Amino acid sequence: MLKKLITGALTAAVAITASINAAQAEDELFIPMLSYRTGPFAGGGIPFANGFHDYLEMLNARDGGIGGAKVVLEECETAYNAQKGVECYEATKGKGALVYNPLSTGITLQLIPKAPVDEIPVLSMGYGLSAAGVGETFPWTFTYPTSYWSQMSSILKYIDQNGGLKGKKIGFIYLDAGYGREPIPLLEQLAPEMGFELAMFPVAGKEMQAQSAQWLNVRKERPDWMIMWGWGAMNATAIKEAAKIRFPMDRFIGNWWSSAHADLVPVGETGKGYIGANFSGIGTDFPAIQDIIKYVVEAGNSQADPSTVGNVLYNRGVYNAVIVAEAISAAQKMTGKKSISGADMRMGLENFVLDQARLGELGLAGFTGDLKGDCVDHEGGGSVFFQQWNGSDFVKISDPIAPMADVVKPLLEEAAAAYKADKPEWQGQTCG
Amino acid sequence: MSGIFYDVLADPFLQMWQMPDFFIQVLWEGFVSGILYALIALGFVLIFKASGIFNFAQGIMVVFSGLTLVGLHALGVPAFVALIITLGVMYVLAYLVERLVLRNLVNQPDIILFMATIGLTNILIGGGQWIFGGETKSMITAELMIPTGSSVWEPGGGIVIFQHIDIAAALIAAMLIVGLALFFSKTKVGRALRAVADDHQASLSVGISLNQIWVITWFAAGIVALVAGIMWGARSDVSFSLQIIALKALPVLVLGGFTSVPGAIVGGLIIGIGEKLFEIYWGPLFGSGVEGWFAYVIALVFLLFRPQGLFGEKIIERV
Amino acid sequence: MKDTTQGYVAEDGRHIGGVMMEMKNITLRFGGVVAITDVSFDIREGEIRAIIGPNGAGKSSMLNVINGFYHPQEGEVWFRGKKRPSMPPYEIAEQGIARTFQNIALFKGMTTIENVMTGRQLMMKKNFLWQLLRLGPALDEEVKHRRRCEEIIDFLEIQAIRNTPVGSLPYGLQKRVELARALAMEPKLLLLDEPMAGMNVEEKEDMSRFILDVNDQYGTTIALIEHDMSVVMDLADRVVVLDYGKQLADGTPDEVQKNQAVIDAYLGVEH
Amino acid sequence: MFYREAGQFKTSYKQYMQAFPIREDRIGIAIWLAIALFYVPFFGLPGLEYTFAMNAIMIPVVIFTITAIGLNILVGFTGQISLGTGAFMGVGAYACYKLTTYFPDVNIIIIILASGFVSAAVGAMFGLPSLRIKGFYLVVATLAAQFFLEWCFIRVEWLYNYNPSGAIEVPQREVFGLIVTGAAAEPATRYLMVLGFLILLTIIAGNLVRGRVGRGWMMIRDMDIAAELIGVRPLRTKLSAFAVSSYYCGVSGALMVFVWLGAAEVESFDVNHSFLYLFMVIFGGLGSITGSYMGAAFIWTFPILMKEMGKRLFDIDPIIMENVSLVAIGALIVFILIKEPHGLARLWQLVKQKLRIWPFAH
Amino acid sequence: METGKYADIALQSIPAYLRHNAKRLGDAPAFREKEFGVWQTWTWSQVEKIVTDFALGLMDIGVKEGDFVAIIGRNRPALYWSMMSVQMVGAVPVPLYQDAVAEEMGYVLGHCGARFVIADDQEQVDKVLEIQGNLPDLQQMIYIDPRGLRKYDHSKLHHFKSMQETGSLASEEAKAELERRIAELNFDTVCVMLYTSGTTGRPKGVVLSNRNIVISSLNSCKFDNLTDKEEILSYLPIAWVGDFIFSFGQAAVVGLRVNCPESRETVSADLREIGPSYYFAPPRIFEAMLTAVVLRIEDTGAFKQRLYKYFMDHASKVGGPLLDGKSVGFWDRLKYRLGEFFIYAPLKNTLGLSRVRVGYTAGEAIGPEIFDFFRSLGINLKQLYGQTEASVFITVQPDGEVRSDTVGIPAPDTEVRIGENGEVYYRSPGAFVEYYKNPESTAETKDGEGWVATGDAGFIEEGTGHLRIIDRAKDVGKLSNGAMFAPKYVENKLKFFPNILEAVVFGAGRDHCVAFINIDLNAVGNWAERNNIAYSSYQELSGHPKVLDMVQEHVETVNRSVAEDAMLAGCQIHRFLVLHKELDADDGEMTRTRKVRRKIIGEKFGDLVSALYDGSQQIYTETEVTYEDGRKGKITATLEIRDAALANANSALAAE
Repeated sequence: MLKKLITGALTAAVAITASINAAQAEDELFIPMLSYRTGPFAGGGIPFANGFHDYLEMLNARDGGIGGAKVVLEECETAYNAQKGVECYEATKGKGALVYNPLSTGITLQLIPKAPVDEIPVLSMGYGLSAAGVGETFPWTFTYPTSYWSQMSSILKYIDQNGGLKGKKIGFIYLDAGYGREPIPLLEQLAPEMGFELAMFPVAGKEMQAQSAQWLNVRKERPDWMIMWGWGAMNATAIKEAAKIRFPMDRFIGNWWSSAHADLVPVGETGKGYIGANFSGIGTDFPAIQDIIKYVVEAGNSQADPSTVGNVLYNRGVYNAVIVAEAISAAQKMTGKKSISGADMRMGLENFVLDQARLGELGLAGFTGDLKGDCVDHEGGGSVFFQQWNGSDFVKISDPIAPMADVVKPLLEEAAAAYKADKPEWQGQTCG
Repeated sequence: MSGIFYDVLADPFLQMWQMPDFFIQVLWEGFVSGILYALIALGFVLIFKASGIFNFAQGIMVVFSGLTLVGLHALGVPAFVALIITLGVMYVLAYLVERLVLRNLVNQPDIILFMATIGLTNILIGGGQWIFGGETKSMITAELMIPTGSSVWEPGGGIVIFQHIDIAAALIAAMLIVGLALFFSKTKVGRALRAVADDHQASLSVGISLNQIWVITWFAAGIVALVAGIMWGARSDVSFSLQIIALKALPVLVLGGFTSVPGAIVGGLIIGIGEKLFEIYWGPLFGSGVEGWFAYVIALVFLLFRPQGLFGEKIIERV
Repeated sequence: MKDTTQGYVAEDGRHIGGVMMEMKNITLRFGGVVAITDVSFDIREGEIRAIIGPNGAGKSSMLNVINGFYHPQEGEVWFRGKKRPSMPPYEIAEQGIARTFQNIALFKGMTTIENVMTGRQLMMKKNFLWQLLRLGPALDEEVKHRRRCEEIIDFLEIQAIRNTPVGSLPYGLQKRVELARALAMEPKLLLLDEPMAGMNVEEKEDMSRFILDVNDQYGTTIALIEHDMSVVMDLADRVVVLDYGKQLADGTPDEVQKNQAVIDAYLGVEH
Repeated sequence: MFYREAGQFKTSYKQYMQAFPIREDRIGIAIWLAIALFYVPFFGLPGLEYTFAMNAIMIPVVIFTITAIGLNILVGFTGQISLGTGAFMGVGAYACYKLTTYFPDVNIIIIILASGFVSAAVGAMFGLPSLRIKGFYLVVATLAAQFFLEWCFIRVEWLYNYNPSGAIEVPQREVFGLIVTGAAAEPATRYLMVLGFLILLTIIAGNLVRGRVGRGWMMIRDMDIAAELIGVRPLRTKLSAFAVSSYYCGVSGALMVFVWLGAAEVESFDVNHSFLYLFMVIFGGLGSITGSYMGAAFIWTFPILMKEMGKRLFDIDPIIMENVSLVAIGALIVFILIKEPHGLARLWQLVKQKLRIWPFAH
Repeated sequence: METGKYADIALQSIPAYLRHNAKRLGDAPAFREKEFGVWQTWTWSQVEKIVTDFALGLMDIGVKEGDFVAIIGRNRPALYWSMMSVQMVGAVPVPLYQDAVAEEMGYVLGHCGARFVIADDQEQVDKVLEIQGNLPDLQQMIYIDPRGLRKYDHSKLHHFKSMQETGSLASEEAKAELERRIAELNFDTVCVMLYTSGTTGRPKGVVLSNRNIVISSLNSCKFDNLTDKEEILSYLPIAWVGDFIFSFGQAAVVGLRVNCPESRETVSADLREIGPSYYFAPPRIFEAMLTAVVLRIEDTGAFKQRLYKYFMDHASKVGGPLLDGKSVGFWDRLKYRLGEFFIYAPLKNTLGLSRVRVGYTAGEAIGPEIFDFFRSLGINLKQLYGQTEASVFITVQPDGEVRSDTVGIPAPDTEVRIGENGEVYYRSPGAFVEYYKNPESTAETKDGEGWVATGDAGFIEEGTGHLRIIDRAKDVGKLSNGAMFAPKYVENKLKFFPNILEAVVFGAGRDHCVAFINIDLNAVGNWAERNNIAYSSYQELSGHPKVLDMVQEHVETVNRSVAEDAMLAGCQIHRFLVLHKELDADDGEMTRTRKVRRKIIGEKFGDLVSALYDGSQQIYTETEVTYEDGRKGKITATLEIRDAALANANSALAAE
């Protein structure tokens, strides 16, 4: 028994050695994929990872990669756990990683300081540290297409547009963690400015499936609108509880991590009318998604359940991959090399252009708003649109609503300055 | 100072008085979650009574049984057939646990057995995710003919909403408890189980081996877990994060005593109602979200004054 | 009965001193159950005192009262001329009372020498800081007490098992280690709870010899409870007989053996 | 086989009471130390990519070894089960963060050592109930600590300097001109720093458990009533165990965030981590400092090994391997409890015993 | 302080050397004893102080010059010191065997008229008290260990410690008196009187002078280059001349470090701890060690057994030559190194022989395979030939000339010659003064020119000059056909088989030889277990046909080997039986040093002997035995008698 174990362990050690030391082959684009298909948030992690993976695989299958170089994906399971995230980072960064998509705010926070040291950019798309949108302070971190604060401002704008904000009571139910608490400063600042009243309903991470107390409080407070910053199993539970207290669903808005199929399908009819923010297209009616189905899903190279292709989070994964792919090809063009480095990738991320024309070329016309890489603005200033659950699927109900850049920007800069304050080594950094 | 006294001692009661319908609603919600806590605690008690094992895996058994049921249904198995197969799975689990774990750990200190159940927890989490995937699943409520909908009671202009599913949960829990009580007092096996709690030798005279009794108790705990899994799943989907909520059965046990079935029920209700009241009426003083620890701290305070629980006997130390 | 106010000369010529501990009208109840009813006796300096009685006579409870582990509902315990208040067990240990247990209460995770060293715990005073450095005074203290423990190990002839985990020792040796641990406390009063229970004749003889040697060498006052009367008669200077929590007799072994109540209740029933 | 004990006789108790009375053990330790101090920082682990070996294996293993020693003091040596380890580490980490904020110029090593005291105080406070409650009831008490502290880490914004991300982010700090915290710190520097802490804390733990304090703990563990009758004050003894244990956890928590992770949210201190540390202790061996080393190394590296093994050898999806290693760790825990409740440390001891009497079997 | 060298100044007494050592070696360890878990250590200066104080104490209780002081007990520093103190005050120490029964002790104490006894503990005190009625000369007793003696009448009983204290408070006059007595010690003063147990008759008191002891010790130390760095373990009886020379004579003269075990049960553990560099053991101890090694190896797994066998085979090939400094091929040396790491060194370590620089065995012939086994491991084990009367050394094997079948060349300053009857004679500075109160025996043994008869028969090998011993001279008899009968020689060959514990060969005055065999319960028992042979008692095992078959094979092998030597070919064993009981010193069948008492056995088992000669196939017999507690009982058995095949090849030569 023991002998077998030892032999096994030795073989494994040898294997690790062999694999890690394997020289990076010529003309390959190595992209580590930190995903989480296990743990409490796996429900959201799985479709996103599938979308990301399938788009890049589709490029490999259809176009032979990006700019003639094959994309090599290495998936590493983080279980949404910061410690495992470090392990994944260390396991992959030596292999010529171009960019990290940490897919977890906790891991992002750890990678931000490492990025300038290791010269590998971090792309935290729609999560992570909002302040990282300030390119001068965070030259290696990107939060395209937009930040939580921008999103919150767009949501408030939407509410304002649909019945006005002034004098209303806005309830904010959120996951009681860094992620959920992030928009609070913005809300607290805007409440007096825009004249609405604020009520907070924190949901502890481990209590996220027992929210009756929060919703009793909601009933007590009687807010006019509810905004949710939830994740994982919290979302569906919240919608059910809302239905229980007969809170009007069309006054209940979830942010982009709280309005996915994974959240609403379990709720079904009950959630009819629920509104969600989003920045990536829904459905499979895009040529590129069709290509994914054709080249990847049907070829059996996807882990995705075919019925989930085109879902909110799947498409968001696709969008993430699109940004990565566009940045790569931008970098390839600028350097003239097929195979690029992390520093090149940063250049690409600062210079790609993803306008409607380009989206059309990609087969994603109308998939999302314009996005342009920029050295100073790592947030991208992207807008969100709103979608509504009709009982079985999401329907887009608004055009993209631009964020209140004038409000958000100073907040971002303030936060960036605070971040930098106790980091002497960050003082000299700037973009470009 | 008077502000604090007012906030703590007067205002909450004032609120209760002013909004009686809401107060009733809070009590009801507390009652229902108390029932669910009690159900999970009941599983602990069954096993602790029969074998002295503190089964840390009870929480994950709730999740695992729920996942099995939903997973089977997703494969196209009709709901009630799936239910029966799930029961079978829980029996197999009980059997394997007895065979592979308990039998080999006879006469080990309690702490070793406790740690083994933590290991078991890991196995069930990994195995569950492996087989069923990590996504949140919705309970097949309708298929199991569990009523959804709700009824509204409007006492004096107020409004109290009763979810049918909660009523069902309370009823099923009550039936389960009555059933277990009958099982323990009226059947031979049940009596043997009670005997084993008092005296391992005595149980042998009933003609049932200790090993069989372990299988039966673990199976019974599995059934209770399945019921808890269904009810909880129906209220808020089946996901692995339920496992941590299930830990709340621990303070319930502390209150009720590790060996007392009525204790588990009463403890569950005290915790369920207590934490709702505290969260709603006193929680804002702490910035809300106190449910995560309130039950534990209450249990802790309680322990300091009555270490044997509400229904436990006073422990006399002997040397 | 001998005059016991001023001490007396034992049968083997030893001089027994004045009263060390006195139990005055002790009554102990557990809930509704009365374990001891109105028992009074004393223990004198340098004496070997036995408490005997059939099973369930309340001997162990009595020992636990002497030991301070149980607090009697009625009656007083006087120790060295002072009435002893109710106090936690560790304070009683600080007063110089050590004991062994009927169902061996050794520290199973430790070796023999470690177990014996635990007896010195109270005498070791060096503070935490020295302990974590384990230098200077802390080490010297450790060495000093180690030496003393080794002497006790030598005295009880358990050198060969010095480094053996006590859990793996045979019963008789465990009893001896327990005695060693109690001796390491250098007690003024040593309480032995059925020291010879479960032993064969040879082991009993050894244990008797050790008990006498302890009393002889260290002058320790010993109170022991024992179920087997014959053993006690050779060992003890004076014997208290309990039955159903009541005191039947108190006196020298000879006196007790002639006492009709004892013969009826104890010997008559048992033999 | 390697032992040459003939002639190694002891003429004083001091010689007997050394940490390693056998010369060959001392040589063995010296070799391990030499490897740890002079090989690993420069070459990592053989066959592994250097920064991976350092950042993903060696540094966390060293840090978790400190945790495991701390937890072992409580669980293994004093017999008090705790599921609050993660939170006590958090106390150390947040304390360290606050202290660096208030005393930015004080040497970070002193700050880390000091933050352990905060953790020790909190630990002792939550240890108070242990006087009255035992066994499983104590599990509930420590869970109360865990959940209450987790809540504090989120809710008391002061703890993370009102940072909107809710996380603590580690400032860069230097010791003797070397950067030791922050992303710019060299892996070797960080590793040597945590190793220094580990060595210091191991020596202290070894000293404590061999002396009066440790004996008191073990007495309480093995038979608390007898211990009390011998004169051990249960409260003082248990609280000292809680305090020392929490000190270790606190220091390791501070190291984990400051030297390893670089930033942390409450999630890094949650109850699942408490389980992980308990596994390390069980697996390595209750009541053994060596075992803490082995347990931490094993529990931390095993899933990594499994994942890599599955991926490279059998092309198994890492997600499956993640679950497989969960199951495997659970099964191994059960297995080791059945076969050798004293863990790897006891196995190691048996091997050592075999080597001592080599070529004989017994 | 000059250490690391042996002293070569010849001082005239042990006390003088003690003083010399205290000056020369001062703080170097002199004695250690394991007590209270650690090796308590005394330096030479501490020892000198203790010895002097105790000597003063002895004077205080009236010890006079020329008094005999008996010393009884196990190996303890205090007893060695007592001997030194006794010598200091001009008295003669008489060490006694601690396991002697009271009456044996009584004879010796009476014979020398001991006025004082220094006893180890309660047990020895009790023995002397038991017989003190018959000892009119006995005046005072001193004990070392006070345990259990507190209540004894102390009018004639003293504690070593308290006497030491008395001594330390002694008056200046007393001190001066002591100095005077020490100054008067010279080479001719009696150093010690040792009683030889002897195979027959009453023990004789061998008087050895300071010259005997000091010169012998000095010479032997020089011979083996022993220095004050050597560690020795004193575990052999203090009354035996070997221990007296090693732990007392040599120790004092050179400054060896004497280590005394904690108790008799812990000797082997203590041996392992100390790891002596100079080690003496009689053959039976080496034999026991080898047996234990073989048995313990059999308990190991297949791999270790193979490894062991592989390397031991290699060792038996090159180990000896390497030790003798002969040239060995590179690969063989390399392989030996490997073996050293895997097997030899760990083995020596577990046996406690890792550090042995010089090892001796003597007293009896050692089995060649036992001897070679230890030498092949790289242990410098040698043989010597000696006796009490010679202060041990007669012949010694020098390094590089070591063989199992000789006992070496004459020791320094020793002359050896062979008498006409084959008996070995020697003349040396160690040769004893006289047998106390026994001029007759003295005259029989030692002639006017100083030649001493050893009582052993032997011859000096041509070419090498090594002495070979055949047997006790008086045991070497003649068969009825006139051929040489050397039973010991044959017995030893038989005993070299691990399965055979003892053998007794008869044949003097008969036409052929027969033998009694004692099996070794350990070895044969193990063998039986492996071969699934069930047995419930020693008797049953010894009578088992398969055991008999095995023994027969051994006997026949011996016959072949005996037949090779023309002179001894007649000693082949024709018939044998396996005894149903172990020969035992308690039954008088052996000496305390475990030497067979042939005559007594022959008488006691007369029925068996005659059966061996009358051709019967089996015999029923009853035997009286003494149990451990002293009770006597009878055992009965029917023994099978076997015929052994004879090798005839060379016997014709003998007949010529």
